[in-house]
Amino acid sequence: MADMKVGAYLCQGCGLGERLDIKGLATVAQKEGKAQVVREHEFLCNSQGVAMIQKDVAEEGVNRVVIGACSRRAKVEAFQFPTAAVTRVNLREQVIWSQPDTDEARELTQEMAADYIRMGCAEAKKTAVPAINPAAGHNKRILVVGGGITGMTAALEAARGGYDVLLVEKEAALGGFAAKLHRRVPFTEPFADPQDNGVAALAAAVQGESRIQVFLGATTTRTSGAPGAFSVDITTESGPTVTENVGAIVMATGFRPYDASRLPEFGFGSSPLVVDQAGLEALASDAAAKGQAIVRPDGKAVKSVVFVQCAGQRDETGTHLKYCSGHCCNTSIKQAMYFKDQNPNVDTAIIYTDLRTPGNGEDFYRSAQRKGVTFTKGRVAKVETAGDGLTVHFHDLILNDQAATISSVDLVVLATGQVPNSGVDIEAKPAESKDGEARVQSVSILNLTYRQGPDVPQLKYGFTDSHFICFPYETRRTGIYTAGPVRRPMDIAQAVEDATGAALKAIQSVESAAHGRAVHPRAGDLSYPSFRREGCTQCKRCTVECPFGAIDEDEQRYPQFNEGRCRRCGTCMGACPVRVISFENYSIDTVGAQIKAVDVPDEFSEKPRILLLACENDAYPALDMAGMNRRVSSAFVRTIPVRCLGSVNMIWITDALNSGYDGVMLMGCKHGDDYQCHFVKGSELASYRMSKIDDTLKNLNLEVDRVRTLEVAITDIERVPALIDEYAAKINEIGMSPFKGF
Amino acid sequence: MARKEYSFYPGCSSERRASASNYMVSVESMCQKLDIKLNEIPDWNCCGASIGYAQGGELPRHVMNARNLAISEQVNKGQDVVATCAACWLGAKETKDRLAHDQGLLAEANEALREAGMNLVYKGEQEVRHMVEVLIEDLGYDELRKPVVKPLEGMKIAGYVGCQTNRPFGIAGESFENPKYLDHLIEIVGAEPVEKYDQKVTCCGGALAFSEPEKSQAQIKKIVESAYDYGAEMIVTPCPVCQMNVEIYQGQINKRYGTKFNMPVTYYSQLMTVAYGGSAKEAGLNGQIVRAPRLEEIAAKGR
Amino acid sequence: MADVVATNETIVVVGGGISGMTAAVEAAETGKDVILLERSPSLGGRVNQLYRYFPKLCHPTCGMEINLRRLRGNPRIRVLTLAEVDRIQGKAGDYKVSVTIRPRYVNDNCTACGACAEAVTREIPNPFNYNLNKMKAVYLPSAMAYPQRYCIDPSLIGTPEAEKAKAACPHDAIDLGMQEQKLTLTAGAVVWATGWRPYDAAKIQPYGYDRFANVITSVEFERLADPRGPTQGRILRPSDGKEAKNIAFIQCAGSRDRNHLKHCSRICCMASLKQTHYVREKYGDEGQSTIYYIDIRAIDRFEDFYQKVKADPRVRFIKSKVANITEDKDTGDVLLHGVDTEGYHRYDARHDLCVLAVGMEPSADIRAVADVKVDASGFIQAASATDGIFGAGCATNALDVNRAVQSATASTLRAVQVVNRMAKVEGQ
Amino acid sequence: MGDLNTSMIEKYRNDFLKEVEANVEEGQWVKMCMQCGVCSGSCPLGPSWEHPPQEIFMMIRAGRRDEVLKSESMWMCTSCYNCIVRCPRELPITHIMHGLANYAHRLGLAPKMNPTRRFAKIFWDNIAKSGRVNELELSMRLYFMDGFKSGVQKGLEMKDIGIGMLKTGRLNPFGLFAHKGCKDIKGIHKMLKKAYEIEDRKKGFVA
Repeated sequence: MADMKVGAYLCQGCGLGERLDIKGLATVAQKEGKAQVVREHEFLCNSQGVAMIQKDVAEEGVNRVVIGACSRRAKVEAFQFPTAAVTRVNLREQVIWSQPDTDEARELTQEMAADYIRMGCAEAKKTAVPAINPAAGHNKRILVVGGGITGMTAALEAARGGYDVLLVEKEAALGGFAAKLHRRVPFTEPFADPQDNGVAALAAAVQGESRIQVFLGATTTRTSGAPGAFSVDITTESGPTVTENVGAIVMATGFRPYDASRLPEFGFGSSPLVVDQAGLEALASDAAAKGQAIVRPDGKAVKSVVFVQCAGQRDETGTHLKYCSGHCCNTSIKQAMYFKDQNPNVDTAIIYTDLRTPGNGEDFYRSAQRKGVTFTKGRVAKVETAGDGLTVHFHDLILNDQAATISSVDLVVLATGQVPNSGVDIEAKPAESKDGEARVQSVSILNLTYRQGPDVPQLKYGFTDSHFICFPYETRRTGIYTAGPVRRPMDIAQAVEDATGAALKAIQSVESAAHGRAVHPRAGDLSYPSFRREGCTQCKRCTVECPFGAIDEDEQRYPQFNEGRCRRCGTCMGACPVRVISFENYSIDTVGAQIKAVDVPDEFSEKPRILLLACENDAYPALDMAGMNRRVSSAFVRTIPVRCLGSVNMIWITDALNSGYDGVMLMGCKHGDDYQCHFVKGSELASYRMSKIDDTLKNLNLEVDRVRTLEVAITDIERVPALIDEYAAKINEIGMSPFKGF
Repeated sequence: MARKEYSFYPGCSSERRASASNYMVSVESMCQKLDIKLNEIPDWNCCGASIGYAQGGELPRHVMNARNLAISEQVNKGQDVVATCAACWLGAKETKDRLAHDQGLLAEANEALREAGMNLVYKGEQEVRHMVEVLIEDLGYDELRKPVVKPLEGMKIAGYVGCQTNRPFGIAGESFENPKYLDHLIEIVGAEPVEKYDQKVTCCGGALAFSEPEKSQAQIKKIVESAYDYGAEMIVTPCPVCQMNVEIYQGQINKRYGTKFNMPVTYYSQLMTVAYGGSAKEAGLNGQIVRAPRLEEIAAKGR
Repeated sequence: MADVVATNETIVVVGGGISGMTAAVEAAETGKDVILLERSPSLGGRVNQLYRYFPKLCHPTCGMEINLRRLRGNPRIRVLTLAEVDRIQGKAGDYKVSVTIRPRYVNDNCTACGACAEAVTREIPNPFNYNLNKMKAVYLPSAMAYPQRYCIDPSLIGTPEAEKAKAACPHDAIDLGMQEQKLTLTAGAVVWATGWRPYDAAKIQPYGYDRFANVITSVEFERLADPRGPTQGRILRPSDGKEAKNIAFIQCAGSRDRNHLKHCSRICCMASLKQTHYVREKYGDEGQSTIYYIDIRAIDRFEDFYQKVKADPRVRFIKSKVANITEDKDTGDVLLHGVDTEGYHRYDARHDLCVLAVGMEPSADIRAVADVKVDASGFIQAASATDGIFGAGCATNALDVNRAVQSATASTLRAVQVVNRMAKVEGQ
Repeated sequence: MGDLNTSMIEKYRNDFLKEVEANVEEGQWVKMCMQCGVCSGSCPLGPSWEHPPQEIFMMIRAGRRDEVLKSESMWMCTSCYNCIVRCPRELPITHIMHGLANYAHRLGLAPKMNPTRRFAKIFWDNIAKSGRVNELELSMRLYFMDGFKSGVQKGLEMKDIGIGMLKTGRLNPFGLFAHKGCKDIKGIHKMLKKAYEIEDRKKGFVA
């Protein structure tokens, strides 16, 4: 690395010049910060200001740029210098805007600014422009697992984008579940009649696409590697196992219907006249093949059909599926139309509790009513064989008739739900197998060689959905995207959309991998973790705790980083007890140096120092916005943004306390079921680690209040400063740290 | 030559010495002032009213209206049919509507019409409109304002629209829940409308006035009471059924509920006639069972 | 804007809400050049005006921060605000997009220091809060606003106040002479993500939104619950500022109704279920929510959320489309009239406040600028193979945020396919 | 009429919905109801309905033929049209209620003593006779429909109103014999006769 040259640039705009003694800060940068170049500017973010810095970078060889101005969240476009590592010192939002504009306050405000300059310079000296990951994978082929509507769509759309695709289907033919449908629910206007299931056309398009190579009767028996460099064994029944290299994977393994034999009360199993929706599709397809009307399994004509919605779904007792599968109302409507379109005199009744036909499904619902399908809001209690047919007993909720019945029914169709084919639940806790069949499944789909398990982690009920509302494709296995009903219950229309989106993410992943770039949420980040092998004690915390399963273990049981899978959260760095893991621009030292750089006054000064480690995604923006609202908070706090609370290493806390800080605050995102941590487990791990810190504090003879971990949200613009003041008051109450001046 | 000419369907209640004869009188005066010519449909018959359904059924009810419209098409060529009675307007409009959308029904209606002689054929050529539509749409509020010579200053009046002039067809551009045209008319004749009057479109239960008086009178009570609550001294309406019910049962309601109602209920046409300088007689004010003294005063002024 | 570079490998994204931002960053992170056009002065769209998301009850600004960071740091994305599309001509791989850019009267020098706003006194209705309160006529649209630049309302131009603002700016960032600009962009593909608007509640006359102060819409309720909102997050009713503890939620306000929107707007059930949480959050057991519904449409995993809310003793469910609302003129309370159809029970229910779960309709009619097929509700229909203009998010259907993002991501690939084809053509 | 009823029962083998669709004015709309209940809530006489419209639609689908046709409920309709303008499915509810009442009346199932049914009959007979309403005759027949005694009593109750109407020239004292009605009353009678024939044929009320 070329020798380091730090340039510190201090802005006088936005009132900084009036509120602070910039000259004084310049001296701090020079004397204490050891910045070789120090310049002031009345308006740093304008073109002249930026040009000034560019000139230094180009001509003076400045390769560490310290910007003493506004928040790292402001003027981002202006302060980009590709060849230099940039450190932003937030003198505006979190100094002058969060301190009172009074003469009394001037001194403390200046001290605050000076500390931040010291911290900035210290960080700059420890950081570097990340070099591109040498292990970046360049394979751009995309593997699609599953040849149903979702898989075929993903394959076709990726191919049309110009990418080669391998499509693996376990059955002997493409089509998946949809191929078994007689017709499908319409998804174009007028949303009035069942449509062709579309599988044949799609399969033909797939087979006709030169960029797609199809493996039938095949499964993925081993998957290793990382985005841009996956290695996959594809095993074909009665065929050889081939090993293929791909850049990204779309998992589209679909669903299977919930096992209706778990519903004896509805007569499934005991009467052949009771079928599930799949069973009805089969009857309809046979009939169509024979060119006849749909008949009962015993061949007799059908005069009356009853559809039972939410059969084994939306179950509050915990016996069956708790969720709603979304498509079933429209599917039953479609199936009722099979009969009505053949013969309007067939009675078809749909018994529902909430009819769920969102969007234009409402047109489909109306169309069914127009065709004479009867809708009854009720709860089915029992289906009994009576004479030659069936009797359906239900509670009519509108007429409030507990003992309502429909008799001499020829067919009862149970709308059972979707159960995802998501492979092994690598996080299954033996205790909870409540949500019906969903969890009970053990055959792996991807057979990942990952340390953390062979399949993609599941979110709930066995679905591999993302937990994020804004980021539906975020799986916890980088470069592997799931789509279709395996991700979330969905109908064909949504599955097509979902497949197309997943294909884009897969393409994006191979493009990013090829450039050594991180994907969401630190998209574009070129840094990657490296570790000092000799220092490692093989404690495995990093391999176990990485939220993205990026770290495996090699033969000698050392951690093996797969940079391509890394999301750059630093959780491994936070976990490491021997501190051997670091990123070029984010490490134990970049933060540690800042902590040490702060000038800690002696215990008689009555000027405590509080370290605030704030999650850069939510807590830090909240602090900025509090500043924008000119919300004042304690001048004794020194804030350091961290990538994720999960990256906080215990050493930072102990260092701070040892060097005389009076308190340490950690602000991270909500964890638990509705966690908001962008790195899934970071804030949870942090709070777990911090729950252990009390002993450490006791060993140091310190009060437990010297460290406080808090959950905050980005909207806590009022609350965050309040929490700070509260804590400052608390520190004031318990008094200064005994460790000052050692 | 009048500036506007219409084929006129007065309806049973508007006949001489019938329950809405006073309405008729005021409409004639009003139209005269506005230079509107009404050509009565010769030998028109009852519209069957809504209540006709039970005995009359579907086709006979429509045929009754088809007859009036067919005669109009034959005699008053090229003119819109105008009705002053809500029920007549609705009955005729409903028939036009149904026959326009049901070719089968149209054929059946004409089959029956043939029996009525005068080689009547219903074609559906003419629009069916309410007098209020004519005033608002063909003349417009500005025109209606011009002839005002005696603004009804200081009068606070509740505009009661009721049902059938309002639903299901209503006046174009007006809401079913809060029509504003009566308030506009009240304001035009110089009085103050009760804009927040919350019984504007409450049903007076007219259909049950005879058969289940206690039910309809409960409705009427709400309508009159609210007018008092908002400080109105008069209720005005475009519908003869509403007018009659809301006016004539006040005595019985007072007996039933111990109220002291004595609220005049007039027609928009009466207000306009007076505001246009017409006499109490021309305005049919002598037809009020509950007299409207303030209106009579104003009408008497300067005579 | 002469410096806007666009080629037929550029993707133009119209609309800077969650769908448009998603399309822009996803395309850029796939290596494509993007121009993002937004009609208002800043990005974020409707989600930015929501207090929380269902079902996690997390905050939209949280994801917004991530998206903004992805966008700010990405040199492939060019953002144009106050920009509206007048016309799109051409064919897939070769479009000319004509755009009008309204003046902001503030240039890139702006550092958002706020000196200009302090200098002026005139106030205008605050659209960010659905005009429930006022703001300075010189304003930063919201705390999260990107671009982080102030904006001067045209009504201020030509007044002494405008001059005051200009004089107050230390950075020479105010240009009162700024003019409307026209420009034409070249594009290979267009992603149309103009989103939705709430159905005009005044049209639902039986509910008296235009007559009764205490009948409000679900989007307005979001602002009342939001600490950034006009009441700093206190749920106070408009008529008298009294705490609204007994709140009615009316579902299908405009949706599933042949007199209004014939489609189901999909999100409203979940939105109201979510909003009952706001009532509990603020008032605990003193709060009372009542949901009047036809069918509760809590699809797939959302069912959990419905079950949770159902378990709350302070939330009642009544299966009924409310017939009409009247106002108690003495108290300002609203009275809901109707019939609970589960077993026929009549009610005349008194509430402090009534929230109409208003439906979604497309916020812009694309047919005015391009030849694109829409359905009867005005939503853009799926593109054919030859098209290069792709609908995304709520411009294509009534969608929740999650599905809007899904749709935007899918449309991004469709656009990428077109520009990649062009790249090949160029290559040869 | 009873036999007409039984023949209908046979004809529609207990499929009441089909029967309604075939024989009741606008009956084909019944199946389109989505049970939102806005009609039931909108009726000004709501509380007087034993079974509100939306419930009646459900009862029809559930085949509760007698309960529906013998119900007093439809007879509560005041033709205010609130239900029609608010129905999200655009059902012509008012007309369906009228149609059901008329059908029940034709089958002889409608409650004999229901006052509105009797009023409606008297009213129609009154207009059918002369082509126009004869208000005096109409009211007289109404007063005396339960016999002379109660008629006199009702007459007395209504005395003030009657006098008021007379005084104000809104009631014709000689209406009983001097009421003119339509000139071509013969034509009207023939026309109505024909209309009945057609309707009865169409609805299978006559072989």
